[in-house]
Amino acid sequence: MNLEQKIEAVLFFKGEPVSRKKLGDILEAGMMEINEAIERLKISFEGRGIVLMENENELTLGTAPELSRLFEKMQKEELSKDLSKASLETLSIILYKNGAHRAEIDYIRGVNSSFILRALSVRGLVQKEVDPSDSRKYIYKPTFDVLSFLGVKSVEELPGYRDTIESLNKVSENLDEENKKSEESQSSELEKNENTI
Amino acid sequence: MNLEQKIEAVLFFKGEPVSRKKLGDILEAGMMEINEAIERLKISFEGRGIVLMENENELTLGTAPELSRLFEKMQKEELSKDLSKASLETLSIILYKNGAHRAEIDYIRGVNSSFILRALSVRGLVQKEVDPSDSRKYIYKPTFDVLSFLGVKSVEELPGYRDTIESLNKVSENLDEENKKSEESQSSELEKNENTI
Amino acid sequence: MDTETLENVYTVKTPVFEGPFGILLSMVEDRKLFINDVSLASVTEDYLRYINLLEKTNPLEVASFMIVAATLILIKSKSLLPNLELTAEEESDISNLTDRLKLYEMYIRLGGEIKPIFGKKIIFAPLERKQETVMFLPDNQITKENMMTLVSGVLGRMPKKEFIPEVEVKKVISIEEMIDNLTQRIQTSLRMSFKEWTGKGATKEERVTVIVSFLAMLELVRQGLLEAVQENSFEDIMIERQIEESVSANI
Repeated sequence: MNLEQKIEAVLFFKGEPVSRKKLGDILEAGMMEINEAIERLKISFEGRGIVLMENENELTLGTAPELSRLFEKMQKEELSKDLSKASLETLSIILYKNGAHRAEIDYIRGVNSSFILRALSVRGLVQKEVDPSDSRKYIYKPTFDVLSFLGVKSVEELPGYRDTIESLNKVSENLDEENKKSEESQSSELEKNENTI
Repeated sequence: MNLEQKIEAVLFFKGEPVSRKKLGDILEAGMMEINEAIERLKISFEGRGIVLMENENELTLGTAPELSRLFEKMQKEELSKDLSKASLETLSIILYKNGAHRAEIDYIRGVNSSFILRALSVRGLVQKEVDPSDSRKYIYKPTFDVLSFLGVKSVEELPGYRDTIESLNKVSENLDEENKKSEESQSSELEKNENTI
Repeated sequence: MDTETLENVYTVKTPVFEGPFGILLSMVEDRKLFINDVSLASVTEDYLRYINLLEKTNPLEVASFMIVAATLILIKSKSLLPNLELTAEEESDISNLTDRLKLYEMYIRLGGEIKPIFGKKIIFAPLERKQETVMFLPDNQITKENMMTLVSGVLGRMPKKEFIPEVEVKKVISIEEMIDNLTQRIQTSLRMSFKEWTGKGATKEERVTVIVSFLAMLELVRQGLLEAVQENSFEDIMIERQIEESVSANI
């Protein structure tokens, strides 16, 4: 039995997201081997009824999005499918940036986003995590659930993802530069936002 | 999407043995079609980590027997791990409420609790039941075992019960109210949309 | 605990509220314009009128609109007084606002792409598997005391009802008030200095006053009641009452 078969089996057995690192631990394989096997596994999942989803460093299996109607009928719980304007804005920031700090979200939207972020967390569409690059900060990330609701296997499959990322980065870089120039006034504004929560 | 992909997805989604007849009903296909698709599916499952098993006309997906030792070990480790703070917190809400909906737990904790609830029920600490007052909903209840482990005959004997249950009930009321409000605003929005069409 | 306090404590408010960017953007879009200095100058008055309205209905929110208003006034004044030279900081405020609006607009557009596909083709996780034998596997952390501490902890962390930030209530200055003030004072002294009238703009509060005054002045210029003259850049702006063409020319 080769590594990608084993990975497939582990994902099936667990039935919930498993990180690449955990796969390495369970299957006693190095990260490089795991990563290579996952790439091969992705290809072998093309055109099947089960899909392989990926979010950050985690993987999980799900049903093909084309069969949504069928499984919606088969599962009992009601799904809430509406998103307010504020939710959409906030979600699109978190999705297309693939994770954002609250300060960034507030800055882009020009308003305090704490309520909307809580509502999205309760719905399981975003999750708050400690920022791996700065442990004093929290980062809001897309969840598997939000990708599932959108019927995409990873953020890269979001509509217009590749085209948008470039133009988004360009504007963001411009802003970063400008902000560096007037950092003082900026930081005081952010502080003020933080205090009003 | 072809029939064998659909069968694969149904078997994966259900996670339990499904008869050929039931597959035909779910997928609105004749027995002949189903049988043919299953034959093709069997071939496509060769050399994979997930295996298609058949027992007396019932089909199910599983993992290769040579991996069973690995999964046993994995499960043992999982179950002997200490409970996380998030798990204990969730358990405390379920205990004091003597049964709670997932929506209530999510609302109180501010995050989605589905994986935690699953872990708690695997360890026999809570059990999922159909809500007697609303059959579309599930309610998570503390098990008898956990109550006797705590040395109480009923949840009323838990310390600070009266104050806590009062707060918890208030929270549930607020949640109901919010849901009603958002429903109203949605339906009024819908009306508005209809008017403008 | 009485019910009154409970109600205040355990409410998660989700106010439906459009922020300054949303308002500004919808104004630009209503006119089918792109985001740039010209379009922003053309919606400045609408935006200020909106603040005026907001001041009456929702005074707490006005403060967050004022920073954007200040920049809009810069843009507007530049368009009204082409010889007005802006400082580097002011220039960067303007490009910062236009860039932020562009970025915000991009995310709104992306939100628009997400909306129609959300919940349409859902990828489902498998149903929970039925467990044949449930073992009871407790943990030493499950004690009565721990359970009580945890449940009160999580209840305590729920968001509290918002308290009114007093500081922000105070500093809001009504635009109408300023216009009235300006008109009145212009009648007593025909010619006055802008700086003299508004203060030096050293503290934050004073700067807000300068902005609002400046806006009021521009409004009067637009209405033809005043004439603003700035002879050289960075110099004081002279405000004159526009009585008749011939009279003002003689001053």
